[in-house]
Amino acid sequence: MSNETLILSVLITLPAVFSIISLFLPTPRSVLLLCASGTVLVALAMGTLALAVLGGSPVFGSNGWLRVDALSAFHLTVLGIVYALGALQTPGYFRDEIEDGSLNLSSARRYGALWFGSLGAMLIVLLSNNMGLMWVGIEATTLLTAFLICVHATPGSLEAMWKYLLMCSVGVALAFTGTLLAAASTGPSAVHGTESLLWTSLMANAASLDVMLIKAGFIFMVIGYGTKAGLAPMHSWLPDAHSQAPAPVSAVFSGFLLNAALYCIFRCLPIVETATGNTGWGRGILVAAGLLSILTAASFIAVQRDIKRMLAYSSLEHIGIIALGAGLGGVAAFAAMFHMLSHSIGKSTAFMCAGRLMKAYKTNDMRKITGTLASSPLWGAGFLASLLALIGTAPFAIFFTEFMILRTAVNAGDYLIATAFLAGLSVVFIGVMRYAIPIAWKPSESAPVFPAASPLEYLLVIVPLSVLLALGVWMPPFLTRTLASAAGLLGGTM
Amino acid sequence: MSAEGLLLLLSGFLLSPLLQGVINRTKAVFAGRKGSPLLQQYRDMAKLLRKGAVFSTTTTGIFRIAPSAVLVLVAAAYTLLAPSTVESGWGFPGDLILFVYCLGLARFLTVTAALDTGSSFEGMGASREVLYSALAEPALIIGLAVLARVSGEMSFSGVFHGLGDSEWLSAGTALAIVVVSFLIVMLAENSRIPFDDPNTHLELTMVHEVMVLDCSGPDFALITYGASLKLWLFASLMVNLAISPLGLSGYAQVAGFLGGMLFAGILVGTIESVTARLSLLKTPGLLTGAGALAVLAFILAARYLQ
Amino acid sequence: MVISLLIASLSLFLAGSFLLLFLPGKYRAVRVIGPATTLSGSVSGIIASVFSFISGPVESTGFALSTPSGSFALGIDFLSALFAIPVLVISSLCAIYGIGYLKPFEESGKDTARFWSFFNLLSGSMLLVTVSRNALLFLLGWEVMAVSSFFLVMFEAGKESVRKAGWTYLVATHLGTACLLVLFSMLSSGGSMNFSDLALPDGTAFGAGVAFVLAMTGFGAKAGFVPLHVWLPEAHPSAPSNVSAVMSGVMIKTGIYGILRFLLFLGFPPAWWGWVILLTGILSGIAGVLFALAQHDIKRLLAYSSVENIGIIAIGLGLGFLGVSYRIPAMAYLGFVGAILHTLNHSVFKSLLFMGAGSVVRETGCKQLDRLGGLMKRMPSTGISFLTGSAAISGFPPLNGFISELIIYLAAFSGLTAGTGASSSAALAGLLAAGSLALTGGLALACFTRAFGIVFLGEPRSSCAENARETAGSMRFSMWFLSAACIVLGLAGPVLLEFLWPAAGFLCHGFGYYPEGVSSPLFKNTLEMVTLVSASLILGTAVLFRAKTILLSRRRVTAAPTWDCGYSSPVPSMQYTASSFAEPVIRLFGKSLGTRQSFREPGGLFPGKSSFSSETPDMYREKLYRPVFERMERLFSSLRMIQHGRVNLYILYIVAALFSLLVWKLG
Amino acid sequence: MTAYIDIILVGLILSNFILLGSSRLGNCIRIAAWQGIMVGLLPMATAEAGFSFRIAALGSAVIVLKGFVFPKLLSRALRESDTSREVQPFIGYTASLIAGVLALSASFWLDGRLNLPIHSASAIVVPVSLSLMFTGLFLVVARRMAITQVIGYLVLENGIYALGLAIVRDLPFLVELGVLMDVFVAVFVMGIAIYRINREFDHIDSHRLAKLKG
Repeated sequence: MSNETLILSVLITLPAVFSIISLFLPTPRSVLLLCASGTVLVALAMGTLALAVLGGSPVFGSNGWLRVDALSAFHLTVLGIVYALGALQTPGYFRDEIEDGSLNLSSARRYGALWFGSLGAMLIVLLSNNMGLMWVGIEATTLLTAFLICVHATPGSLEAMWKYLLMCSVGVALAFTGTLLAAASTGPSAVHGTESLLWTSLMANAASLDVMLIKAGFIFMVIGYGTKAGLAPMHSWLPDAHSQAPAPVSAVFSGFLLNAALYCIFRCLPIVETATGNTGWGRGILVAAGLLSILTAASFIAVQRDIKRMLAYSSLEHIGIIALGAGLGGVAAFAAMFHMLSHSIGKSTAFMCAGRLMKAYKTNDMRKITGTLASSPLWGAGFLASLLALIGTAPFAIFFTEFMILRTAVNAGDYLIATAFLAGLSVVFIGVMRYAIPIAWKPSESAPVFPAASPLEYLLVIVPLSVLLALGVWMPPFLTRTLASAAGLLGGTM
Repeated sequence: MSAEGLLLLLSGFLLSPLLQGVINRTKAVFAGRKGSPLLQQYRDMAKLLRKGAVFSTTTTGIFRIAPSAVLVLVAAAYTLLAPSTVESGWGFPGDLILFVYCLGLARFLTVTAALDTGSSFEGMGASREVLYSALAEPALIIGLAVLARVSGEMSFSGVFHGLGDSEWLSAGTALAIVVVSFLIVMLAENSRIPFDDPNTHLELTMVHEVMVLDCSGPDFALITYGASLKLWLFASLMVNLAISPLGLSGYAQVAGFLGGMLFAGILVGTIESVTARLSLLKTPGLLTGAGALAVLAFILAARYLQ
Repeated sequence: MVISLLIASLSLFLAGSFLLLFLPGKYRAVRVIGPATTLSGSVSGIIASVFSFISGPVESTGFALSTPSGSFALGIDFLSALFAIPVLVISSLCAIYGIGYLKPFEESGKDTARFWSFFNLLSGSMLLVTVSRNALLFLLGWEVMAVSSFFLVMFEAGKESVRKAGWTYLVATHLGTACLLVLFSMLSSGGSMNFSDLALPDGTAFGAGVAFVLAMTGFGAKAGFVPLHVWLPEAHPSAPSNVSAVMSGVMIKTGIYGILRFLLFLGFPPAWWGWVILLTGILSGIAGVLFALAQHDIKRLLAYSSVENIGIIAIGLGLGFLGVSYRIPAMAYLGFVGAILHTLNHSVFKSLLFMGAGSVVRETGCKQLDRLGGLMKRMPSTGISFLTGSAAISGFPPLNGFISELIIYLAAFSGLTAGTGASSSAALAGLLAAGSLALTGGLALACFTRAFGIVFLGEPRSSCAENARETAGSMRFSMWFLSAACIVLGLAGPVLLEFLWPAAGFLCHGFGYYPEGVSSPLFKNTLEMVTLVSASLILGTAVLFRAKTILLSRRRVTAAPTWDCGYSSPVPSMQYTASSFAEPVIRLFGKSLGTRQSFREPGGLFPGKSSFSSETPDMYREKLYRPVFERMERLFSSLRMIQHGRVNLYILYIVAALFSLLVWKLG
Repeated sequence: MTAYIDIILVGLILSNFILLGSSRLGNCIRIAAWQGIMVGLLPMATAEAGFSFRIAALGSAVIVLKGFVFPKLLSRALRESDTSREVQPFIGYTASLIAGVLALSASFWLDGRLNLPIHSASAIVVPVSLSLMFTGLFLVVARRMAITQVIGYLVLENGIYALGLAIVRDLPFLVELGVLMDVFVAVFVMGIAIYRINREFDHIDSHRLAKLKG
């Protein structure tokens, strides 16, 4: 058994182990510390695996049920980054809550267990070569994250959890139907038994699948997983859940939960495309969903008052952009991957800073959070910079990814798509800056108190943002290769 | 430069105060008065040159330099124009524009000097002056543009030598209209009736005179001289254009020109006697009319060359 | 050699601004490092540009950017150098000016380090814009330029007005960039984004037309063409004055550069392009100067006058394009030369004027014309510089403004006198250009006699003007420098024409127009004569003035209060005010300006208090943009209803989406 | 065998209509239980390869869960939360019935489009299962009470389960996975009973869980 396969099995087990451990730790603090250290450890493991895969060929595990190729390796990297960022900020974020006892031992333990649980579930999604297993992973993430939302059982968080659960369970049910149909579509082909659930065999026999069934299956999966990914019009749970969850959880939600669901759709895209003879049948759906998400997000951001809801809608927008890029294919698919990476980094930072601001100002209302640059150079500047990065200001990377997607649309002659895309982006830009300017500069009436930030927290703000800046201008070759090969699996090129 | 050219040039410098005299005499005749002698202007200037000066404590160096500079600028503009009718090589392409802008700078300095005194009356005059200039300048430029269009040249000499019988035959109406708009511009630029009454004594209604209320002695002499030279200059622009169809040359041209100037003086005098001064609110309309006339002339002339 | 100098200059700017971020509050260090960075960066950049004149165009393909088909390709040709040099010179002068200008802020404990950091970033990015040879790199520079200038505008963001201005600016510049994104996408359909490979996919006239409109909108928003100018009168007054000087003086010119540079990729220009540019120019020129005339805030006034001058530049460009389309060599060449030269000149005197306004604001602490006055005696250097600038911007000999306007006039008259082909359209263009230039000039005279006269002449209208003192040395230095430049450039007409002629040739050939008989500059003689006349004007004035002084020296010269027509005790508040000075013009054009006047007339036998006030908000902002934005906001607010909290409805959305997809894709 | 299947299928459809039409929560719970039992019986009826232990285990598991455990939990939750026993529909009962009919026809249409490979004795099993799904979705959308939504979800799930049985050839594994969805149901009941949404909001009227909007 090669050492990649070893890492693979370690990866699957590690989070489970940690989550059990965290149920037996003595103090809340220790749980949170375990969260930080353990997550970083897992992230490192994921990184090594990803590197190994990107260096060589796909890795298989447990008789073909687990498989890591470029696409999943890239998503693994993003997952690692997001969870590491989220976990590292956790101790700092909950520090005062531990002090004032609002985060007691039991809820801390639950938090730790769920944290690692969700991490493990997402790993299952990314590592599985079996559509059924992938679906199980998604269901598991739904359940586990649902309880992460209401670490503090307030009416708001309960309502958010309820909506999240109900909508996503319907979605997951539909996704399951889709998987059924996909499995059934192997009828005419040579695949049989458990084989017909393996992505590899589906991909291999894509040409000989029952077109009608795979189409129907894809539609059900887009709707089902799309609900989880927060594609409009299935997105409605997203702002509620984000606004109620603790900042690190929201960061993970926006940073990766959505991407994980999107990943499932991406997995099926090449299959259905090959089955339908590469006529862009499936891509069309993605493009439509993406555009709808962007426009919806834009119209809500323009009149948003709640800081975290605004960030949530911005996630909706970016998921839409990623879907649009993947749907357009070609350079846009590369851009979509690049965009996913940049968005995850930027959004985690934004949520971290927003969380601190909200704690200090004791409100979510952006009209009451003002003068942050003066009141807290670190969190204020960090928030402003991450917002600028997210709405696509050069030289942050997102500006260029959006440009690439636009360019693909224009060169393909889809001027309508290009216009709608551009309009959405502009509305978002205007809507966000309208609040960002007072948030940053308007002299504040209240006198917010910020706990002294640790050096680690400085790093957590500065490093991701500088990485985004640097990525806008220069990208290390291996990253370019990674993105290219990941996009290649979506039928993308450079 | 040929003798005729020199003659034309000097005529202005020497005779321009006389033009004022002619105008005043005409008005006197209309009014049935005996009127001041024709050379009154010369006497006034001589008297002023002999006097000392009073400077307002508010003023700065600008106020002291302005009169000299204004006179120099008007003189320069006049030099560009005067000999061009007889000297075919005089001037250079585009001297029309330099001509206009020299006068513009003169106005700029007059206005600035007026504001330098800080008196509200002079400010009043200044604000009217700039309004008139803003409207008169386009009219003048468009008129010149018509001439350039018809003659196919863009220098005074080119224009005046280019306007022969054939041009007048084909584009006569246009040119005639230009003459009229130049007349209006002249009245406005020299703040004559109906735009302003040079010998009113009510500061509230004055334009040019009120701007120089605080000037005295030699400065005022320079200003009066500059004013009459400016009047002469605009009149000669109009006259040169008006007599161009006669196709004169050499001394005949000079004679014709002087005759024309005399006629112009009488014309102005007549206008001032028979028309009342317009209210300040109405004058912009008249100037805009001049611009409109020039545009009309262009539209007529545009057919030319087709 | 040249390229490495460019890279050196860019990296100097970048390194400096990065370093400065870490020195908040260390004023002594910042005061040195900030300007030093700008100067060093500019010097190497200027050397590079000058070398490029000798060595001819150079180009390099640098390393690849993170984005596919983007590369760090730098290069410099005549056009780039012509825009790069003013950028660097003005930036360094404004940096020197800034040393003195920022003193009060330092005393009030403001973070000038951030200011200097962004200032250097702005200068560097402007240089990058002019010398980049890859569309993506250009975009990078373009956006950094926008963002850094935005942060500079927000320098005094404690004020509500400044924040509003910053927002307007950001929105405007972003929408402009949006157009550019599409334009560049169209041009780069081939894949590569290096300038050498940019071209339209198919030579259809329609595609070219779309591209042209996009370029005009995208770059026009930066340049400030009416009606895209609305950000300009907001942002420039709000920024610190040396930033306003940079923005008004050189930053908005990058828009002009962009138009010239990118229209070159669109092939031979049809006549309607020229007409669009010309009419835009005429509209901008007249509207700009009228709005300027109606302002009460000196910096707003200057900002609007920038709109006017951009209009004049556009008139020149329009004539140039029409000259190309109608194949009239003189018109084409003179139009382009005039436009470029006016760009150059405007950057000189507009930054001079903003510096003057800046020192007035710094010393008196107020921007309202009607509270100033009598500053000529109190701050003579500023006053004389401002006077020079005002005369220059009104386009009078012997100053530089006249030269460029004269050349544009010559282009117009060449159109007028063109005897062949489409001459009547060319003549119409010439007439419109000449007429509107004259009107603009006349109004500019009104505007700047008002600005200078009310601020610097007469008696102080308030205590703040009363106690004004002359400004800091560094500021005086920059102003003197630029005033001298106004005169020198004004006398150097023939040289400039000679020098800029190849640029016009470059453009004409770029558009695929190779006219005959323009190898040597036309109308050189004219400009020589102009220089001669200007010189003799100065001389003559000097002589006459001297003579007069000698004459007076033997006479009794007395000083007395201004003659007040018999009124017993005049007070400063009785002076003519800016509002009253502009009133006749405003009354004439007020309708088209949307000026609001509130007038309480004195009445009764014993009149009590009476008041008059007039304000002129930007009509385009009020009538054009505000309604659109308000309507959009209403629309979005009503859209929120689709998400009113009921989970049943949300699930209905899911079901609906499922069914519509099934019907759409399987039906 | 076919006879049994058809009986079961018809029973399923009928149960659908009763659910749509009934106004009492208690009834709904009971009907849902019956439906669960019938669905549980399906595999035994449809199995081509006759009766195997695996199928039996699956079927009985389903019957136990859906027929007995969930109904108990639900009715306990109902008892604890002393709210009205009314269903309180957004959409009236008659309209709901019409919608049920439409759903049925829609599923026949879809079946026609898809022409799925049938591995079971009856031809109408696919449309019936589809109609179950649609009815379930309809109930989730059109009913106020959290409990009714859970019931709706149960119906949706029954439909999916039946569909799986119908179309997935020799792949019980996937169908078994489907049972995992029941975990959600359990969670919902927890959500209602343990997390006491009713206590936080003093009602389990999910449409008034609508503080978060926009």
